[in-house]
Amino acid sequence: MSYLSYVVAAYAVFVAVLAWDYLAPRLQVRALLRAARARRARSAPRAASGELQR
Amino acid sequence: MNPVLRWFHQLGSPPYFDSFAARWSPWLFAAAIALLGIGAWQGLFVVPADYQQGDSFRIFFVHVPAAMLSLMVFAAMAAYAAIALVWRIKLCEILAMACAPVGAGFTVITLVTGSIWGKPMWGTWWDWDPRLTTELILLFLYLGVIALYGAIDDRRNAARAAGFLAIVGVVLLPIIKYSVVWWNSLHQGQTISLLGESKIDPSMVAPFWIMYAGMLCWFLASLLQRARADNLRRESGKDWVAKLSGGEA
Amino acid sequence: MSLPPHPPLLRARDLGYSRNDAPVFGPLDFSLDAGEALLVQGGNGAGKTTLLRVLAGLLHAETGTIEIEGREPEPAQRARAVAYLGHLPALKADLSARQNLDFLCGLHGRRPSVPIDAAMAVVGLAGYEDALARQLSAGQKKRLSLARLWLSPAPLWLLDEPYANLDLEGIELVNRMISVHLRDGGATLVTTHGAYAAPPVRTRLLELRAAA
Amino acid sequence: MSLPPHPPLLRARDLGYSRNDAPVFGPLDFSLDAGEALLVQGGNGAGKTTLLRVLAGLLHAETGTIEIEGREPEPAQRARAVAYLGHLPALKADLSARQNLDFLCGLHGRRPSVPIDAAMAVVGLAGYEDALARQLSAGQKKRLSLARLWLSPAPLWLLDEPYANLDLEGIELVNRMISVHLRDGGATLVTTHGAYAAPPVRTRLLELRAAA
Amino acid sequence: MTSPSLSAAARALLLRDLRLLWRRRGDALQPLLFAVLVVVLFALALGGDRRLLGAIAPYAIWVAALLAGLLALDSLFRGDAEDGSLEQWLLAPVPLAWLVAVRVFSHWLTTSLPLLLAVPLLGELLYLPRDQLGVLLLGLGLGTPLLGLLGAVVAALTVGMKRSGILMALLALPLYVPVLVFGAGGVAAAGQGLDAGSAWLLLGAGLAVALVLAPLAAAAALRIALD
Amino acid sequence: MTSPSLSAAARALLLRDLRLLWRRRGDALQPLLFAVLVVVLFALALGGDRRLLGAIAPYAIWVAALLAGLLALDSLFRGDAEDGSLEQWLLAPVPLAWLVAVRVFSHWLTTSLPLLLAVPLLGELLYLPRDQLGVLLLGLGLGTPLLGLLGAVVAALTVGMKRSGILMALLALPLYVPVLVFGAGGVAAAGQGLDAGSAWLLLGAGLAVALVLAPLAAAAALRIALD
Ligand code: HEM
Ligand SMILES: Nc1ncnc2c1ncn2[C@@H]1O[C@H](COP(=O)(O)OP(=O)(O)OP(=O)(O)O)[C@@H](O)[C@H]1O
Ligand SMILES: Nc1ncnc2c1ncn2[C@@H]1O[C@H](COP(=O)(O)OP(=O)(O)OP(=O)(O)O)[C@@H](O)[C@H]1O
Ligand SMILES: [Mg+2]
Ligand SMILES: [Mg+2]
Repeated sequence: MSYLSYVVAAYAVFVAVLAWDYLAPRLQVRALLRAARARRARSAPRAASGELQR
Repeated sequence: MNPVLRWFHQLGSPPYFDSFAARWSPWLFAAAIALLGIGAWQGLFVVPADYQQGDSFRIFFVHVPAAMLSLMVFAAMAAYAAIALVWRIKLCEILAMACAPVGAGFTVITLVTGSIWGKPMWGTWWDWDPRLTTELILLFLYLGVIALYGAIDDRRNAARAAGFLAIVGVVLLPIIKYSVVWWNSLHQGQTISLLGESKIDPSMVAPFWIMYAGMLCWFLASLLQRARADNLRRESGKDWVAKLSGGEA
Repeated sequence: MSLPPHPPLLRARDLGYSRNDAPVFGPLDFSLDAGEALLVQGGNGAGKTTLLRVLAGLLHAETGTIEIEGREPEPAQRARAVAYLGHLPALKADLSARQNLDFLCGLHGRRPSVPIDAAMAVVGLAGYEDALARQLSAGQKKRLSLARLWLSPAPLWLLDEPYANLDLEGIELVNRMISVHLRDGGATLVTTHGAYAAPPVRTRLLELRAAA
Repeated sequence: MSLPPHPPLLRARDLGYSRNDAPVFGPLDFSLDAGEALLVQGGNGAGKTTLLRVLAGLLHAETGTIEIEGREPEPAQRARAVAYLGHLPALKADLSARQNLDFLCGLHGRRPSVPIDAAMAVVGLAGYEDALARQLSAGQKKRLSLARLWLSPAPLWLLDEPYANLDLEGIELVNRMISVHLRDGGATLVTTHGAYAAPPVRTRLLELRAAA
Repeated sequence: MTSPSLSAAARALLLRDLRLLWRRRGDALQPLLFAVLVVVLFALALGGDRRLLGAIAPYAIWVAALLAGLLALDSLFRGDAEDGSLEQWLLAPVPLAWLVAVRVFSHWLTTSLPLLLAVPLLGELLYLPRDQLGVLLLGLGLGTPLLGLLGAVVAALTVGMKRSGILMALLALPLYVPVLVFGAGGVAAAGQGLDAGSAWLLLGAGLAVALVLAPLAAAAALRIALD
Repeated sequence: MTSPSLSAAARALLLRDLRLLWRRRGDALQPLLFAVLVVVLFALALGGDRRLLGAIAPYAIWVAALLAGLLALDSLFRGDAEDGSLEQWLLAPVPLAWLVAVRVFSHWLTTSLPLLLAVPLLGELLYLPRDQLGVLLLGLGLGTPLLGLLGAVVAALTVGMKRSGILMALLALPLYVPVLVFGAGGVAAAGQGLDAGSAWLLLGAGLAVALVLAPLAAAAALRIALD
């Protein structure tokens, strides 16, 4: 009986989970830094509106 | 001040921790990948086939270290959480919560590789056996901690509530560990031991411990990386984050 | 007999509401023209909230009729004519301030002339666009509801204690919003206890007294 | 050095609170003697509610200490000294007004000198003893909470926007209650926006400003 | 355009629900996790008796899906009622039934669909015979939207009450019973090699009718409940 | 006396809960009715196969009781949190753990006790062998208070959130599993004529420990959740 497919499947699962574990927080960090940059760009002073207009 | 204490104190400052984690986690990942590569190569190609289980026992080298880590990470999470609850140290809250997804990952690996191994050995993917069941419950606990942490919006309160749950959940660890001893079980009994004589073939011992060390490094590396992400999220309004984002753009 | 050229925006005839057969407010007759404000006053428990909910169509009047622009309205017509600000803010705690307005405008339609961010600036929430609604204080939530009102195309505003929880500057803001709205041909009902300054506009008064 | 004969009823040193690491109110220092009222003023979102919750012990201060009668209190001591009136009324909708007061007095203790029905008469709810709490209007609920306060034996009242939703007569009532309470040796913190008349008693002022 | 069209209102509502979902991603998995837990509980209570488990597997999965749907029902209108959004729906210039239909759809998408995707795993855990998986999935695919639509009527009726969890379950279950009987009956018939077509036809017909009538009924019930 | 004694506070709380119960009599029966419906659903789904039903009867009843308890858990602190009563508990001069213990007791009295009384009926519906009824009742009598106490910790942790229904289920079930395993295991052992004493001993010991620790843990969790 060949066990090859079982062994390959087990190691593949192992690699897949580790890959997720590596990538997920990296993507989070990237997104957070991007958001911080966007916020900094946005926080330029705004013109205060005086009289109500619509 | 004691230099170790001072270093620990410094580590508690968010910007310092960020740079610390950013510096060290790549090295730890590199070490982990190297160790895991060597261990897997030895386990897959160097060690001779088992006389009983044939080649299927090569799953052993991922299954058992991952199972051991799934328990250890939970213990670490509870320890960090206890420190965080008692002394209100923010870094420990972050570290405790960073443990949860990593530990859940190892638990998934344990469950899936175990199932895959079970098919040829026991003739079934799954059985409601004490060890398997308790390990599944461990996964649910990990998910519960993650969900609870996500469900409360004040990050500190969320960490304290989820950490509390982790501490309550520690009761499960000895039950998983000794389930094979207390109940009669389909699953293998204790075979590996750190100090005494292990009951496995000597040729398997070295790759096993290499894999174990590799996974340990992986855990530390991933812990730092996840803690860094959480740290950044908590501090996202701060100046240093804005500076950092500008610098890395 | 010829119809008057401009029927009043809102007219209540003989309007009464009872809860479990006990009258909450007696039969009322009043009308409201474009450009007018109606101040609904009365002590605690006089029935102000109940009256506004009846006018909005959330409760069914026991007796009498409500006319909008001279006709008894279909629900959809009434919806187009009325904007209601009640005790509950209708905000999703987990969405940001801007996303909340997005949704409410999708539901009620909006004035094409006013961008959402401009409305937020008007009510003094500039800079809070991305804050989650749950993170706003009591007064900030009220201001967000005011922004929704500002975006709404409905001519008739029904405001239940719009001043509660607002600071002095906020009270001033409500008064300015009402003035502009009336100048543009709208009308509004405002419930108040009389503890606050009323808006400086053409105002009628409706005294409610707890039905015995 | 000898201790002062009467330590203040409440003293905050260096008190600060942060949410998600952003300061809500800065380090504050103030003290409050028996017979005094402290008016906490500030615009929407300045942190008034948060301050009161910290003082009541519902939130944990980030920095600084709180002393009551000269000592940092145990939770049970603090509970005996403090009565808190927040945005939420703590009323069970399905119990009658009197049953609600019954329970709250069982929980917090009460002044033996005041019968429950007398307290309800004081706040103008005579006749509503058997009405269910869900049937009360916004202002009537507020009055019921005031009756609980009136029954409480605690010397220190923490009142978060006690005037909101009350009519003119109700505002007057709150001021009278505060005057009597202070005359009897109590003290109180009141948050307000400055739109209402403050109570005619010895008053200090604490301005809060939204932390940048 | 000042007054919104049907499609604009639907788009706004769907967008809002998806944003809320994204904000609380974990919630989307919770009905699924609950179903998994019910299945696990069953397996545990039966102590791993394989034969028995395999025999009751399709029924246990149906019951689990039904209970998960029942629990999720509370979130269909409850949140919107508590924060006053529902008042604004009633005051919107689009028909309430249309908003209800859109809401039921987005609710199905975010609560039942993940569960359907996980049915193969649940089957494995309960030793479901492999050849029954297809029929089970077909039945659930027709049944869960039907359950959602029927549930919407009940959820609408109870929306005015606080803490209605169990009352809602009580009102909904009688409506759910026919769906369960045909769904489980279809699987049973297929398991015995009989023709299950009529069960699926009935479920399909029920779904078609409910698609038209349930939003109208739920809208009427909402108006009554909020009066 | 101005400051209340422990017993005065407990009496006030119990009285309040009983009054509320009386005001909404129907609610007391709802967990029971829910359990009945789960049992009926099961009987329906299995199409009245007597042999199969009798075999799974005690387990189905355990699962039904557990799910009913889980659903009722939401009402343990939720109502008090939403209307601000819980804030007042925290500000009361009696220990929070004591109030929690009293509340758990009154909750058990009003939700689990009716269910226990109805177990004979449920057993009949599922063709439970008569001789297993005694052990089943014993197990449930020890198990339901334990479930309530464990559930209180989880309910306390999730009290700060809106709509926590399913999250609570997810958190509570891992804690419930041991109770279920020993409870159902005891019945199974008795059914096979073995000695079930050790299962009952373990449940009893768990109950004793939980009686002391769970209110303390729940009080700590409440403080964390409301912070
Ligand atoms: C889904 C199925 C399985 C699960 C959840 C599972 C889980 C576990 C756990 C939790 C451990 C404990 C690690 C520790 O003591 O720290 C473990 C160890 C072990 N497992 Fe599994 N396992 C599964 C299937 C299998 C199968 C099929 C085999 C082999 C035929 C196997 C062989 C082993 C061995 C040899 C150990 C090491 C025992 C020791 O030295 O303590 N497992 N497993
Ligand atoms: N759901 C209800 N069931 C029975 N009676 C009610 C209900 N809601 C309000 N009431 C009663 O109806 C009367 C009018 O209530 P309403 O809320 O309209 O008063 P209000 O004028 O808005 O008072 P406030 O200024 O205090 O808000 C009150 O006496 C109140 O007790
Ligand atoms: N749960 C929360 N999470 C995050 N931020 C919050 C939360 N609650 C309040 N805030 C923020 O904290 C600040 C202070 O809020 P607080 O409720 O104390 O204000 P306040 O002075 O009572 O205002 P108001 O007069 O409007 O009631 C506000 O800017 C508000 O946006
Ligand atoms: Mg009112
Ligand atoms: Mg406030």
